[in-house]
Amino acid sequence: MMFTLSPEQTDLAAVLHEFLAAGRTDLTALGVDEVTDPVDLVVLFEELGHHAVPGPLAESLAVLPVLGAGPGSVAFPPHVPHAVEADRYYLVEDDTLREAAPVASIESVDPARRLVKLAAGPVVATGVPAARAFDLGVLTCSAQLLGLGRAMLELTTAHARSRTQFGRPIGGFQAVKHHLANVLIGLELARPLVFGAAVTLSSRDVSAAKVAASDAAWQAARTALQVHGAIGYTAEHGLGRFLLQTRALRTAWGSPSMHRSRVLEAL
Amino acid sequence: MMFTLSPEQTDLAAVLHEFLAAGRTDLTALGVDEVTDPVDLVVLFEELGHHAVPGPLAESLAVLPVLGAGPGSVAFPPHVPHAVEADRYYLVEDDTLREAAPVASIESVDPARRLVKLAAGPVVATGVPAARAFDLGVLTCSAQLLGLGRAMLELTTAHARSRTQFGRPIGGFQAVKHHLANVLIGLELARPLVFGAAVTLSSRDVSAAKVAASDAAWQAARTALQVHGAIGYTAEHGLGRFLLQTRALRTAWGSPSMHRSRVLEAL
Amino acid sequence: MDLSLDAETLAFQAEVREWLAAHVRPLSSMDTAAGFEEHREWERLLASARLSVVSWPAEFGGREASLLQWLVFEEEYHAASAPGRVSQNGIFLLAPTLFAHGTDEQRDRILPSMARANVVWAQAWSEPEAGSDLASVRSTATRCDGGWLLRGQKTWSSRAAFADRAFGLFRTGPGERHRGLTYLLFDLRAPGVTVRPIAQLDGEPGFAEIFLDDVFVPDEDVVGESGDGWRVAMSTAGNERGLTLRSPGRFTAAAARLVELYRKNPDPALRDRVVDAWIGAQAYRLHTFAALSQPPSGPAASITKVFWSELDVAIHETALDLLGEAAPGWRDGWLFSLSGPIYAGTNEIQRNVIAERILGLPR
Amino acid sequence: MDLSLDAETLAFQAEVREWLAAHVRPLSSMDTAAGFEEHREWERLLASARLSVVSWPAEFGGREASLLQWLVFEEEYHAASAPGRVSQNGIFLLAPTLFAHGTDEQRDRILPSMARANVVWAQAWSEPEAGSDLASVRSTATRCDGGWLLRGQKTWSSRAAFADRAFGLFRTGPGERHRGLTYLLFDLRAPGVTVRPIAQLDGEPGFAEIFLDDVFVPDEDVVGESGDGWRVAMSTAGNERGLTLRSPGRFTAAAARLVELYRKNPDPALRDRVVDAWIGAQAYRLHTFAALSQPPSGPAASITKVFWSELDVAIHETALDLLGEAAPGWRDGWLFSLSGPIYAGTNEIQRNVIAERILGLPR
Repeated sequence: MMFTLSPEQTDLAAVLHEFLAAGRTDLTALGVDEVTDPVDLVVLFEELGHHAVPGPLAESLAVLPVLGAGPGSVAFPPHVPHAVEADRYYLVEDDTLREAAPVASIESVDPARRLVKLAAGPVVATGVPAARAFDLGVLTCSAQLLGLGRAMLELTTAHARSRTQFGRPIGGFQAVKHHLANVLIGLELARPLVFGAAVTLSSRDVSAAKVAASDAAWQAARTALQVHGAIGYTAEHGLGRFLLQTRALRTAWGSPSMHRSRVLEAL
Repeated sequence: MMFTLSPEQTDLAAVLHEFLAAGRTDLTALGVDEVTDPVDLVVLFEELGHHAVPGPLAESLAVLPVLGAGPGSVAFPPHVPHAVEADRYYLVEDDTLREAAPVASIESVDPARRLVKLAAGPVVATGVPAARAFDLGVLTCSAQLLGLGRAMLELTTAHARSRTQFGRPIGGFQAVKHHLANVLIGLELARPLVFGAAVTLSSRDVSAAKVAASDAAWQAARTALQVHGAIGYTAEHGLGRFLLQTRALRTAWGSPSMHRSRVLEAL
Repeated sequence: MDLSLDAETLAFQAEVREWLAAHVRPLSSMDTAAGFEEHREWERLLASARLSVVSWPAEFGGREASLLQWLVFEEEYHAASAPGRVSQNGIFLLAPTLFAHGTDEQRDRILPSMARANVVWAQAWSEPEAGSDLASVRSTATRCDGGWLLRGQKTWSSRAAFADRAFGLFRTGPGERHRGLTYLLFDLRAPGVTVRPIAQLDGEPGFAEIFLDDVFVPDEDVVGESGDGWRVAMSTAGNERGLTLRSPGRFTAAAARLVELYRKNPDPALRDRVVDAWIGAQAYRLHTFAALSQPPSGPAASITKVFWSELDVAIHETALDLLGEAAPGWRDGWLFSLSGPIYAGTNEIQRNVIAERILGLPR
Repeated sequence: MDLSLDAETLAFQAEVREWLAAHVRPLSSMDTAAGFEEHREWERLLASARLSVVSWPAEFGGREASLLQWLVFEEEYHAASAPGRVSQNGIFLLAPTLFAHGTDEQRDRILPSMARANVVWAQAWSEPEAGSDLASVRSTATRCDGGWLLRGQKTWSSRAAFADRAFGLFRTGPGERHRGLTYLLFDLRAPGVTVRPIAQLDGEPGFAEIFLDDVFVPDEDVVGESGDGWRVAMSTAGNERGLTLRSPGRFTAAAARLVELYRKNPDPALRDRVVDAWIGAQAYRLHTFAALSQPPSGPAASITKVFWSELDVAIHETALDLLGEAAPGWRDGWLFSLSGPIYAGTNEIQRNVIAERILGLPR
């Protein structure tokens, strides 16, 4: 029993953080496409979320590699009915992987994402590990949500320390303190579920992680907007990008309700 | 359109309040068994709740009179499977009213209430207005919850003004203020639903009132206990009586879940 | 107690319903230049049917409808999915202030053009350092010949990107905070005014910053006494928080749409949230009826502000959870709902007001 | 990362499981005189199998189990529905303080009798004017020949109605609030002590008031330095809030019972609350595993205190909503759960600690 990151994993997180904080986006330069261990993937995706990196990330870096395909984007009906916009598309039905063609574009709640309705194309492979691929999609999406939540908590804590109203920092008001304490509690308790799911990769644990990470990150988003006030509601402020991506990922790779079903079935 | 109490109804509430505040319990001396108008019943039951009067009140004063029976207690399977302890029991199945005999005693979460499992006895009447009687049970129970919630808010506001910690009244802490503000909001918005249901007596409106009054009163109870702290957790403090009766009435005359079903079916 | 509508109100309801059925059509977003003009035209069409300001006196373009009839109008309006009101800031925030504190000359000059949307008004309450803490405004109005000169910066001004005029508070006297403020009206196209639109989360400029550099305001555009602006403005703030800005019809219509959505996408785990949305809208509707019969005190508006803003978020969040990330027909309303707990006084401030001014807890 | 158990821990788990299966039987409430003695006997039986204080050194009755093994023990204990621990205040609050701040003499004298429940300890933290604000205790200890004389009143003392001894803070010096306090042990049957049991909501005396009238305490019963009591007590408070008092096993067992209850009384509208209870318990369990591998800082205990206390309420509320007002097998646990957000520092205080000491928000 050793439920903590290895020094190598801690280093990976630090390197990623520095890289993304510098505004770089050429992830392949870092060799992240070679990350396959589920715990390493969680470390990677938490940092991707922490910087609200857009794009079909779970799809390209976690799901398609397991299926022997990619990069690109992939749909898994019924729980992932549409793919995120990309250069190349795939479709998984039962244990069959097919190429797919975009037939229509669909708005997401996050304007930085676009969804694409697919038409099935030629079969690429049969007997693919579809269940494992799906669970990796759910897991990495959960890790992203965790990182998004942490970023919004950091943004909001900093804002609450510096923004003054009624002659003092708003972070001195007990209501603001308690809002932010609740966000921290949610994230702190979601985090071990996400890493635990990376260790077991059971559908029960992966779904539990997704439920908790979605709720904690969305609570972080709501609180962030409320504490920021009108400034957080503007397109030019950084918060919006995090908030909108969080809302999209909350129901991506299966809704909270579907994941709660999966947990209950497995108990 | 005149959605406010008449002067006579306001007077009735005041008289009841004075009577119950004086510790009197002989309700028949006040002639309350002659109250039949649903709005008047809501006025009466809100005051009964406001003083946490125990006993099979909805049963004796609202439900059985409509069925041409009582006083006593009554079960309405499946939503009211057991009767509250009384001297005399009835049972309603479909449109048939029967006498009933107690066969077992069952604990309630409220030690001041006891439930009784009944065995069906001889038929008293057929073709009784069972649906209306049930709805009156739900309605008056909702009104009681409203009164209980109001009483707990009053108790707690008074406590928060007088109890001092860290050198000032605890009601000066923003967390306590916001807890109590939320309680007031819940009760203020549940109240018109209860009176509205008395006017229409539709099953949709009665169920909506029960859901809102149950949630608002239980929120009042949880907040009351939290703000009182340990003193509220003692048997000798007045709060417990209100809190326990609220928890019992929350699921009496149909659970919140069952009432939400009824609302949805009626939409 | 009686919840039935009288014959006159029923007739009015029928008229409104019929008119809306014949005239409502979808418009572009009012936060675009073209959409703003479409909405102005819609206001004019409403005015032509004497439906733009039903509760006002006839001389200003209204039909002296009772508050009950106004509520009925709003229910019909939202049930018909009629367009958002581009004149909302003027009609629901400025007009009540003019009725209470304006002069006859001001009412005659301002209200008819507002009712016909010839002049569309923006609010100019907040400043960069005065958000929740409105009393800390720093913009000034300095006495000059025949009027005042405005200097300073306003922000989060709804509609200001395309509107014609604005109203706000300015510091005119020596006092601190609530003292020495004056309620003034000014032209958004006057010399010295610079309007910088601010894009919202949806990318559209729903509000703007206003920079004021010696902008002249004639004496006739002071509302109430100079120096008495805080008191004058607070009567408006009550309106914004309370009944007028968010009529129950808006939420009963949204809840009904949510129930419909649930029937098409049933998920038993979300059933309670759908039902609670409907119950909440109904509660707010009946609460408003009760307020008509027995007008509540000022701070009671804080109770409804918290309630409707959280109800609105709950309705839209539930819709998004039912639909997933592609939420056609709900996204704009959802984004707008998120601003409800913030604007018109954050819900944190409202809860303080409720606790201190209604429950009597210490400040 | 690795969540598997080593062979030694698996063997220990098997031993505990087997022993509990053979010995657990239901007891009367420990808040009755008879039930208290039954629970004392149960502690002795546990001690005879060296299971009453598994993590302690062997010389005091333990078996030097690792923290992981202690957690495994607790999981088995709760899964077996074994009796509540009447010695809990001593084992989980006083003992860690003695390990950190006591003398060898105190440990030798106090711990073995605690492990065998020959002496059952009550806590005596709160006073009528010192609840959440523990630093405002007024009870005093005055120097006398060979020791101290206690005067004052303690309240909400868990187990004090039937326990043997108690520990608490007393004012011994001139300082204000956190200064001048001393951590003292005293005999609940000593001359000058009056214990008045207080009935809880369930009617049973789960706690008591303690009146102290010149109660003699010898010098050997001062823990740590005199005047240093606040610091000494705070190490205990951390234990109470954090891991030791509420082991995850308690919640994983309760959540498992809730899932079972749901299967017998399925109501799809309550499904999410049932699943969330299970997820919450699992989160707390894994969070504790993470804490074993990388011990968290002091104020982090406030995070878990808020979490487990609200989880416990949620589990029991859901059970009551599933069962209705007759809730056999859940009522006592439900009532107890309601005290969780209050005792060991209210959740409001804990949230202040989290915001100020972890997030660095201003006081």
